[in-house]
Amino acid sequence: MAAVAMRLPVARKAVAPSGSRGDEKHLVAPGDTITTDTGYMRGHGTYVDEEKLIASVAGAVERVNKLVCVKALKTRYNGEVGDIVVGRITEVQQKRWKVETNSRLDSVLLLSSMNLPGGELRRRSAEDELAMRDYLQEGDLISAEVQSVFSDGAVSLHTRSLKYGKLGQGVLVQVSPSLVKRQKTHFHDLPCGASVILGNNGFIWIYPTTEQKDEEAGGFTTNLEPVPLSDREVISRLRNCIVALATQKLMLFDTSILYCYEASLSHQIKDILKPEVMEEIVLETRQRLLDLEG
Amino acid sequence: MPLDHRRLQGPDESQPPALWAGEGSGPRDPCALRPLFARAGLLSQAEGSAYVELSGGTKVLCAAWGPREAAEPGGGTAGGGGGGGGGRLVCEFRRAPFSSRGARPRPGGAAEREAEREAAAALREALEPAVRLARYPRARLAVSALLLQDGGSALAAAVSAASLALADAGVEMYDLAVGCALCRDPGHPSGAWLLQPGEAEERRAAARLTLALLPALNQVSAVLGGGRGGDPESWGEALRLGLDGCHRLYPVLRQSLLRAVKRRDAAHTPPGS
Amino acid sequence: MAAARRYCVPGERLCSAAEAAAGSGTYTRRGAVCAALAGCLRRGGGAGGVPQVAVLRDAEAQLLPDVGAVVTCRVCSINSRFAKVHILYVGSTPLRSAFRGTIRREDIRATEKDKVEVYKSFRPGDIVLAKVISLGDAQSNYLLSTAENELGVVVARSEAGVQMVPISWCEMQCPQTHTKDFRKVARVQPQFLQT
Amino acid sequence: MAAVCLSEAEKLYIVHGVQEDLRVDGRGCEDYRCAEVETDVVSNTSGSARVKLGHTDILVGVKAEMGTPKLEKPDEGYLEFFVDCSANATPEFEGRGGEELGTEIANTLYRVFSSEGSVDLKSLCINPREHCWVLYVDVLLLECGGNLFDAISIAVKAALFNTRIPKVRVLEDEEGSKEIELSDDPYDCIRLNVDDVPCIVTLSKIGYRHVVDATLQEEACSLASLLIAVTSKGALTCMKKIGKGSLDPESIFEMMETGKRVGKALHIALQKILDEEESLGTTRQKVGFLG
Amino acid sequence: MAALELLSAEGFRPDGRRPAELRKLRARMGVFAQPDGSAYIEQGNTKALAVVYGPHEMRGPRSKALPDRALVNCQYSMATFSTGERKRRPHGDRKSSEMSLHLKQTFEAAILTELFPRSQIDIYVQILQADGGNYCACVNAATLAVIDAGIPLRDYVCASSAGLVEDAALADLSYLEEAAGGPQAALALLPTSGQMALLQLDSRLHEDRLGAVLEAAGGACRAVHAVLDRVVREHVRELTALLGD
Repeated sequence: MAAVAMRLPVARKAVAPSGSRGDEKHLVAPGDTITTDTGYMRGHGTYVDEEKLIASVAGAVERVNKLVCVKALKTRYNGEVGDIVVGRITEVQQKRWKVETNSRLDSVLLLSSMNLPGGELRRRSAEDELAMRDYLQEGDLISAEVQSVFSDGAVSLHTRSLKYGKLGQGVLVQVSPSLVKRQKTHFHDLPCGASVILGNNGFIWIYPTTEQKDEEAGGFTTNLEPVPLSDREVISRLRNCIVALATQKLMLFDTSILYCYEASLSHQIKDILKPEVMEEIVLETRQRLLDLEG
Repeated sequence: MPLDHRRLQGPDESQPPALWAGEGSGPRDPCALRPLFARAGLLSQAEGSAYVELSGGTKVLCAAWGPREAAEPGGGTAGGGGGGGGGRLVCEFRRAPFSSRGARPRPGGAAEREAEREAAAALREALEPAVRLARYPRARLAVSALLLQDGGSALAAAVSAASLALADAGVEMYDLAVGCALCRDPGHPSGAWLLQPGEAEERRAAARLTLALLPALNQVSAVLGGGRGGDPESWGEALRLGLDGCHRLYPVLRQSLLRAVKRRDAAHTPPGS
Repeated sequence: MAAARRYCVPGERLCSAAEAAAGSGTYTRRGAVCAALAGCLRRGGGAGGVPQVAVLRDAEAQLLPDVGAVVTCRVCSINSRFAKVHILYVGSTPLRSAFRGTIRREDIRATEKDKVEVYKSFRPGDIVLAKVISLGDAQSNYLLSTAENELGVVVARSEAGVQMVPISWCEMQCPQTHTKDFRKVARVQPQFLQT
Repeated sequence: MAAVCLSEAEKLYIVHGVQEDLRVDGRGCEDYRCAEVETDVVSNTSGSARVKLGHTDILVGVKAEMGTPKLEKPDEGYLEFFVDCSANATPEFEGRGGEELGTEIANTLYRVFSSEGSVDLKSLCINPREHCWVLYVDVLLLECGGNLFDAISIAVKAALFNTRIPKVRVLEDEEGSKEIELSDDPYDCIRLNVDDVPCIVTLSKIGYRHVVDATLQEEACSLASLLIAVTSKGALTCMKKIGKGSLDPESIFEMMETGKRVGKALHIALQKILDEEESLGTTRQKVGFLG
Repeated sequence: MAALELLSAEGFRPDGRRPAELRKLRARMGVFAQPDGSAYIEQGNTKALAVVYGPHEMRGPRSKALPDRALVNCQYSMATFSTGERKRRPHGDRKSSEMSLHLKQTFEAAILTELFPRSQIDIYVQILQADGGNYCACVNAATLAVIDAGIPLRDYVCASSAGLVEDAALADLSYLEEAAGGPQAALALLPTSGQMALLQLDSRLHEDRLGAVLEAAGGACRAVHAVLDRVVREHVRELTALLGD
């Protein structure tokens, strides 16, 4: 019953990019001159030197009107107001928590930007300050929304809505933020029987779908009942599918995750992470997504 | 070439012949425990102290200090995991320069320091489960063990002595930790395990094992062994033998601790009250 | 004195948890009260008539400042936001080594918190009574508060080196030079006064 | 150690999962993650191997250098272990940050190999009391994803299997002075018999059960683990409790049994892959880090 | 023993290269999953790994944070088995501390650090096999790793060494050629703008010859740039194709 699988490493196959849409894009590397036309505005991933607009990261050039940006394939999370993020508390300070969100500086959650037990309109007292660790302590996970971005790039979060707050039992997967597709909603109850929060910062939270949505006490009580085995199987399968999608660099959104989940059903959960299975199911997902687009 | 007359012209490294002679000890009962002498609370400078001696030559002196402020705030949380957890237990293990005879690494040399550090880490792992560290948030407890004479089973004796010293210092603990050592005699036909080996037996042994037990909780807090000990069944047998040994040693340690407590009490209560 | 005192060592089972509540120096495990200290056993009536068992040692040597405890400390440095102190006593028990604590500006007094100024409340060297409000976190030390009438400076020396006399809840005077200094003065309760 | 910080609820989820024999990544309690093994990856060593176990990535190089035998064992060579927890694995290891863990692992390796017969040390002797081969086994930790001990022991075994030590001859002239001559033929070399080289199986106690090959997250949920070194024949050469917690005597016996069973499976899988690689011969396309 | 002939009469070097020819250069980006960026490079038999963590919050004392730009932190380390004779320590000796400092200076010149005030960027390089040009391999690997991490760079930083043998300037020295003890230079260049990020010259060299050596090193850097650029573009193209959308 003990299973030990060992293998020799296999060299990656070069992906044949023939005819793929990657060719249409204007790809640049650091130091490349994008344009010498001075009419453009400098965006992310570019800098100006001797009146030339030069790329500073490797990626595809994006032009919005006069603004030119280069989007790197993989970076830390760049906060934008309104983003949904999942983060982990790293530090409890006076009046605020420091939150790890894979940004270049730790994000902050002010005591005043969160719902405290007992309702929206409560004044934050000195007792609340001392009891901060009772609400959220180091290691706790939260879902939150980006409230503002400071000048140095640090992000300030808020959880002033019932859908945000402390996360309970479930599994976290970390992927590159660029793999998470921006959508109207990042909270999904998937029909396969579990829910996911696709944080814009690349933190993905998979958890059992709860019956009653609106919890009292602003989500500070965590359900400590064991999650039933059937739910665990779905969550583990979803987790491995998301890992597979991220390894094979396919954008993550509800449909791609669901398609991948369905493609994986013929395999055992633990086998999904084998390289050849990952490749197979992601390829199938890719194909179905293309068919969907028509 | 000028000769160095101040030094004896001999080989750089040498060992006394006794090392190679071996002792003519007859067969002994593998289950026999060497008589153990323990006394708690014998040093006045340390907050808690204990001395453990195994007949045959192992002598360990331990001192313990109660909660002190951790050196740097937050230093303990890095390894503590889970944020503002309990206190830290700092252990030290030293061999006196005269502790052993025969081939030993140069005193204070890198090899010796390394061995001491490993023993200190083993000591910490054996004691940590016994101490209620959660009761000492943001504080540091310290134990220092000094091996005066190594006559075998030194680490096991140090574990027992250190837990006595901590209890003597008034540190809150779940239980005492009792250490016991074993080794497997290659000469013996069935390769039986010997309890509390002496130094010579330890040196000859094919395999060695040190255990620590929390007797009241019936939890094993340290297992450290290596060598050609055979299949798991044989090691299992050693484990059983060793745990039994720990249980047999426990009353001795308990008595010595009680005696120390009474002595302390008597010293503080004025006579006739 | 009762007949034989019972002594115990850590780990010893004292009684079932149903019989008595676990007092100091004990812990409960699997429905039993066990000793956590090597010391003398004492049974006594606890709160609400439930008997309580505790293990006592001669000296309460191992006390740590706990939330709610009143501590005596010495101010070692001040700045505009807080005063740093060394905790010397917990209640009336001296600590074997000083623990560091912080009194933040907003915790100095109970009213008009925004008008408090640290240097008008404490000076380095003052002996202060304070209450522990939090064990602090990774960055800070024990957080202390003097926001009660009974808490604050009890002993302070003037620039002339003479012990000053309190003249109001916020001022002290030097008996020699008659200069007045601002302090957050404690109204010392008579029961705390020992020779 | 590169520890991860988890919330209480996450830990609870992992503990309950272990109870039900379904771990977060779908494995059962006795399943290893998929491991990749490749030998002969660093060409200026006597033997080398790279092992990837999940996100744990280990590179081992073995260098044979000439030395003097130890006094107690004049007719044997010896092994020296060194573990470099490099900053590649995690920034915490920068500077001297990885040293403590490195010495802990190296000490454990010494203990694991302390059993006579795990490696035929006599074959490393060139001439007694004077010259012997010293095998420097250098472990480089490149990425850390849990279960370091097991991965390192697999890599060490693979590297020792791959080790080729040049044959030497001792020439003695009339005056009795000896000269050592290295064989000219690079293919004329000694290989080590690794049949008795043990592998480490770490069993982490999570809740009431124990798991093998714990991930970093699972390690964060475990208070105590038992580390067992098992040879392919099922003999134990080392046993060690690690971690802050304590273990039930009964569970130790169970863990030893599991360790033996899993260890045997581990050895079979490893030997199979080493043989398979060797059968491909020199024509095998090396993957290394470029793959 | 006759001195080893570093340049034959026909103009070949011991390993069969022409004076200006580079060793075979192969590289790959994105070797590891956990760091923000990683890369591996082989220049002949010199093999190096580089990983980048960051930009992230300062580790250790916050007071070390720079208010206007990111702190670049480098560590150069050599695997104990990387050299012909086993090394005792992977890092911490004088030479590797010096290398770490050089790397830091090189990348402070190239990374647009002013975009990330108060944060820190860690660059760790590891020599797996040493066969000359260790510093250069590390710089090249680190450049790829920084690009992989998506950290803005002014330009690639490409490094190469050059030496002088009998009036002929040799590019990209191997260990054998370095050990011969002739004058040698290591140059880190931002190829597009032609700016030098670091130039180090060992041993005595007549000033008239400096030009030739620099030219050889510069030429080699540009050749390195061509290879690295190809690796980066390949990587970007592949990933963009995979990501689709």
